[in-house]
Amino acid sequence: MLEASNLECVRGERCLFAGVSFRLEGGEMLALQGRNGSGKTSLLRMLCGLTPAASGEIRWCGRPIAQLGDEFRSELCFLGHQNAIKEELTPLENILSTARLAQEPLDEDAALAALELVGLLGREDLACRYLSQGQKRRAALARLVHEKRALWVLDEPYVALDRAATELVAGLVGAHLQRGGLVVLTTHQAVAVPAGNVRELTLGDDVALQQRL
Amino acid sequence: MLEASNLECVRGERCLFAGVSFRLEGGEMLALQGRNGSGKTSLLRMLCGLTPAASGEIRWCGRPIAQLGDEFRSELCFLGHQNAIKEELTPLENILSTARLAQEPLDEDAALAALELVGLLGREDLACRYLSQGQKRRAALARLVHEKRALWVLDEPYVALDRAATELVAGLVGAHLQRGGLVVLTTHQAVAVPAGNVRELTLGDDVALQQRL
Amino acid sequence: MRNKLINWFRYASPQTFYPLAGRMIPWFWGLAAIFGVAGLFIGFLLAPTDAQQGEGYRIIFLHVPASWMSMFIYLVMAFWAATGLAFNTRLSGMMASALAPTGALFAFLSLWTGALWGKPMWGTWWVWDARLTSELILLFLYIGFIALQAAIDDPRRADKAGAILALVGVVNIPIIYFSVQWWNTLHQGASVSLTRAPSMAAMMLWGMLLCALACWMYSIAVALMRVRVIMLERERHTDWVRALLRGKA
Amino acid sequence: MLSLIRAVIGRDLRLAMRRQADIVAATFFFIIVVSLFPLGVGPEPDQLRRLAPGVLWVAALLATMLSLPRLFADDHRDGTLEQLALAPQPLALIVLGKVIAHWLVAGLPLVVLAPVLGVQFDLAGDALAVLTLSLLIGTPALSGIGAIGAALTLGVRGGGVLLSLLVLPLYIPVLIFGAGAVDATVTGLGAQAHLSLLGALALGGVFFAPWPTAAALRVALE
Amino acid sequence: MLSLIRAVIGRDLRLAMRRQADIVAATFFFIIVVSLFPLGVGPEPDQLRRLAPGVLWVAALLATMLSLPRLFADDHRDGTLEQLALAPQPLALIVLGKVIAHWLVAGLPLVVLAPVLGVQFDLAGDALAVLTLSLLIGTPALSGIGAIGAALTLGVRGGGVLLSLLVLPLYIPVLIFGAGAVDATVTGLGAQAHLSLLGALALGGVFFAPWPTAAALRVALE
Amino acid sequence: MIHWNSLAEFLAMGRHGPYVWGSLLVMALLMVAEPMLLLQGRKRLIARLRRQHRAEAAERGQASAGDRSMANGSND
Ligand code: HEM
Ligand SMILES: Nc1ncnc2c1ncn2[C@@H]1O[C@H](COP(=O)(O)OP(=O)(O)OP(=O)(O)O)[C@@H](O)[C@H]1O
Ligand SMILES: Nc1ncnc2c1ncn2[C@@H]1O[C@H](COP(=O)(O)OP(=O)(O)OP(=O)(O)O)[C@@H](O)[C@H]1O
Ligand SMILES: [Mg+2]
Ligand SMILES: [Mg+2]
Repeated sequence: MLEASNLECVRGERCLFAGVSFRLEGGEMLALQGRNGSGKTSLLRMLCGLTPAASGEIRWCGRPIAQLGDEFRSELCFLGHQNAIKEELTPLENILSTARLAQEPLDEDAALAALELVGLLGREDLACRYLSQGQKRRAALARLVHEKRALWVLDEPYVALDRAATELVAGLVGAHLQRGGLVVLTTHQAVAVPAGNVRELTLGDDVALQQRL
Repeated sequence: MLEASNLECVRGERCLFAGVSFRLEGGEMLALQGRNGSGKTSLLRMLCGLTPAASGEIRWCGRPIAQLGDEFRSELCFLGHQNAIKEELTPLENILSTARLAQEPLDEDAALAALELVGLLGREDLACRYLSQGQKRRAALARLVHEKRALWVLDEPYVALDRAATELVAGLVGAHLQRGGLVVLTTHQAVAVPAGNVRELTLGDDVALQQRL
Repeated sequence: MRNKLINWFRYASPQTFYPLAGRMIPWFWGLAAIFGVAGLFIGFLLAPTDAQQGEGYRIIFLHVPASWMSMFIYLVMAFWAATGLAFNTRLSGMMASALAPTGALFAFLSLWTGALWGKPMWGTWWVWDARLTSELILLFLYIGFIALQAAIDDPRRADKAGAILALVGVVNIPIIYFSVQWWNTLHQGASVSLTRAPSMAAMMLWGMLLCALACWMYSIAVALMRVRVIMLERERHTDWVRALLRGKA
Repeated sequence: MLSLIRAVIGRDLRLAMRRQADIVAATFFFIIVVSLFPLGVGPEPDQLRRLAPGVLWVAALLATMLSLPRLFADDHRDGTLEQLALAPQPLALIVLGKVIAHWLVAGLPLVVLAPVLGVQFDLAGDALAVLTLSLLIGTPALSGIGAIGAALTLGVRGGGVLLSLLVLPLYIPVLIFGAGAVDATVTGLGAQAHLSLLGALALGGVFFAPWPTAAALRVALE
Repeated sequence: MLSLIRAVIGRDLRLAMRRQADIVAATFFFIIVVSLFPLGVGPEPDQLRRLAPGVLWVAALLATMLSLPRLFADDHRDGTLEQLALAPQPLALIVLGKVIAHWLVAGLPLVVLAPVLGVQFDLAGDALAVLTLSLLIGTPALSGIGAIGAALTLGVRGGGVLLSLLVLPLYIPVLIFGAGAVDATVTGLGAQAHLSLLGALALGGVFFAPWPTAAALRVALE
Repeated sequence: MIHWNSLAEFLAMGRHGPYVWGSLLVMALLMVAEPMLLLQGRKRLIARLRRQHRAEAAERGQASAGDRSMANGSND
């Protein structure tokens, strides 16, 4: 389904990586590894079509994502370093308004159920700015509970989570894989995903541009 | 040296914890544990004197920290969830200006050495906004390399770091303990500190105020 | 000395203050009504016409008490704010918050009556002279205080922030009071002073003083009412509020 | 499509309510600027009357301009903008929603307040009516044009200043026709021509601007 | 102690340089407001001359006010403010440093530009001199007083507007004395009295304000 | 004793009637309105607190009966 060929990423004077290729089918997860600054986040943003690649191509179901445009984006769920929640709104309002913007009907009961699952029941009416670091991350991850889109791209989802929440998220990812979904994920922690086929890709040392002549 | 007795923390309608007491001597580390939102960050901020406790007292060398004021603060090094680095400045400028504000002379060589240790050499002249998440955290942690103050209070220092950097920070903490320093630290990851006496304190479930009668 | 302090702190606890305030409120309302009726009777029915200003001067019976109260309430508020910062007593912050709206009301009334007085006397509603401007600033300070406290969720933080603002604003009070001496302005100077013989008819003076007393009593009564509401709100988790509300059911 | 725009407007209005600041900010600034002027300039009614259209329109322009940087900055900082850009609907529609919400929050209150403030400047009835009408037509143009600038300067070093630098030249026609309409009424010339030019600007601003804005946002996210 | 203040000033200036925006923002805003007025009001030199002190001072006030929210907000957001509050030196000194840096970045350029802009309004030589002098004395007061407001509203719901609500009343005297000084010169009355009052305000603003500001910052961090 | 000869004269206040009565009216209105609003606010607050306390009592009854940490169901 998702196929990358010969991706290259250049930042400033540096080539972070080059010649990165992989192919991911339904039910498979790609675990991106690599040192801090090796370009994992940059690669994820390329896969989403947010940043263009210096060279190489990304295809979804055989067609370049740039061509697919909205068609590709309607299959994609991205969660970055930033939580994308509004500090002024409550977790409940956040999850509802995210769903509404994504044009996916989500009723309040379903939203509350998601919040209960991530352990925010009792805080659903507290503005997110008062939440602890981990609770904010949980509020952001609550989206995944009812997320049906095929490709999940998650950038260090486990950061700031405690053990229980980490396992919960790993469980959500596993369930998605079992449904036949695709996941691309980075993390520095060793977290086992309960189901699905996990492939690893390690980004190596970056190379200063002038050394690649 | 650091002594807390019967601390209580109230946030909004909730009592996060009550009756927390401990005593920490030189060379000892307190590892705070607890679920997301159990009040670890709040406790650390109390220990620094940033937030007043609802009740209870914190003493340093036998005297309440509120009385000690600057005397206590000159022994304290705090690193929170936030990195406290300026995105516009380079890592080198950041570490130098932090030292200058703390009125601790730090020459450029020492600063560069610290940056080399945390693996930012080669990025010392790149504005921090271009750094990756983990590199930003490394830039913030570079302060610890030359930090001689007795009490370190670190809030999830390992977040966003890769394995090598995590071990490095654990090593710095260990070295500090061996010098006779004190460390209070929270983390959700299982990271072993190479030296020093580690004590654990787990914060439990919070209680809604009305249930505490 | 020590004993007194303890005593004071006893009354500084909301639990003891609440019923005490409740018992005092009717008395202050009664006094306010008596003084108010007497003052207005003297001022509007008995007092003679002013030689220069005609009947329009009767606004003085409203304007001066309102102006005095607006300044005095600010001073009291700042006093509570300072004790709150210094001794960290719960009651202080509540008192300061309870006084602010009433102070703002009087500041507004001072401006309103002043403007209505200015039109016939000076021919204009408003001039940017020192007293008028500083009184307007007083109103803004009250509003700022209220808005600042309303914007902060945690009442203890709100109290402290408000206290700092109230204390900074205190400099404005002497400026209002002495502005007529420091700058020469359209506005009238002090006509009541302890050292000089009063420069106005005794009847006017009495009317004004009675009206001022009425405003005092009114302010105390309203502030006590408000502080009781604030106490209930802030102490809603304590036993005594629970018992109180249960008892009244 | 309409439901998407509605969702965006709803979300932005709810955020504005929650912050309160935003609703009041532009409005309050408008009031301040307008009322400070008599303070600094002196209170002669004749002079004030001649100043009125200029002061009110300049104030409206500044108030709108100041609220622009936050149009996308908050969404950018907390990652929401990436989510919006990854939504499977045209980004321009989302932008249109945000522009409308911006106008409701920052523009409409100015229109409502203008007659009240105009009275302070001793303006006559027909001049007041034209002033209000000109603001009603002109402020949407300000929001629309401003959005382009806000998107172009998003995350750029020195964004705020650059934004005014980009946007102001485009605002000046609105200012001239807007203040001109009121002036024309005061001098008895009739405001028709000025108002229809304003209307053209507003249509262009609201319906054309979202496209370049969306493109600029995609560039900002790269 | 001095070295601490120097370190704070140095850091803030460096940040301002790096951002560039900050240096230019207030200044640019000042220029815009001052130059938009003739556009909105019409170009009669007599009228403009009478407007000049008011317009310039109102513009200076607004420009300063707009740069205030960022005085502590950035440091608050990225955690630097906590570090400063935990420094073993009096927080008020650090605040003093920040106030001075703010004035250098946001106030001083206005003073430098004022004569140039004053010429546009056809002001005479002595009036220009008094205008510049009044701004030189008055702008530090604006920075100092503003710092209190910025600290009180830090991290508070609706910060920006609240900030203006708190700070503006305290700015009004500065505006009145400042514009008054120029007016007095134009009308031949002598600006002495106004200027010395301004001076008193400035001294109070710069040397008294850091204490309540520091207290307010500690409250904000709780 | 009484200074006025007729009600009309009293109401006219020597042609300053609107100003004097305008002042008195607004002052009286506001000074009546303030305690009214306070009383009303107090009544609403008490009703709200009663409701809250009742809800809490009910919740506490449930909580002591068993599961209290539903809010943190996902945790260990
Ligand atoms: C909006 C306009 C006005 C404001 C803000 C204002 C404010 C004040 C204030 C604050 C005071 C109390 C200060 C003191 O006792 O010394 C006061 C007192 C007084 N005002 Fe006004 N005033 C205004 C208009 C007027 C006008 C138009 C008049 C009469 C022509 C007037 C006559 C007086 C008198 C006679 C006193 C009593 C002074 C004394 O006995 O001490 N005021 N005003
Ligand atoms: N303008 C630039 N010049 C040089 N290097 C740059 C520039 N911009 C970004 N970089 C580098 O590009 C890399 C970005 O990496 P990215 O954020 O993708 O890392 P990552 O693998 O996600 O790291 P982490 O594990 O820390 O999140 C960093 O090493 C950063 O230093
Ligand atoms: N106004 C409020 N009302 C109710 N609860 C509040 C309020 N403000 C904060 N809280 C709660 O206080 C707690 C703050 O916890 P804190 O940030 O100390 O947690 P933590 O242990 O550091 O968590 P994490 O592991 O996620 O960093 C959170 O549970 C939060 O929901
Ligand atoms: Mg990354
Ligand atoms: Mg925490």
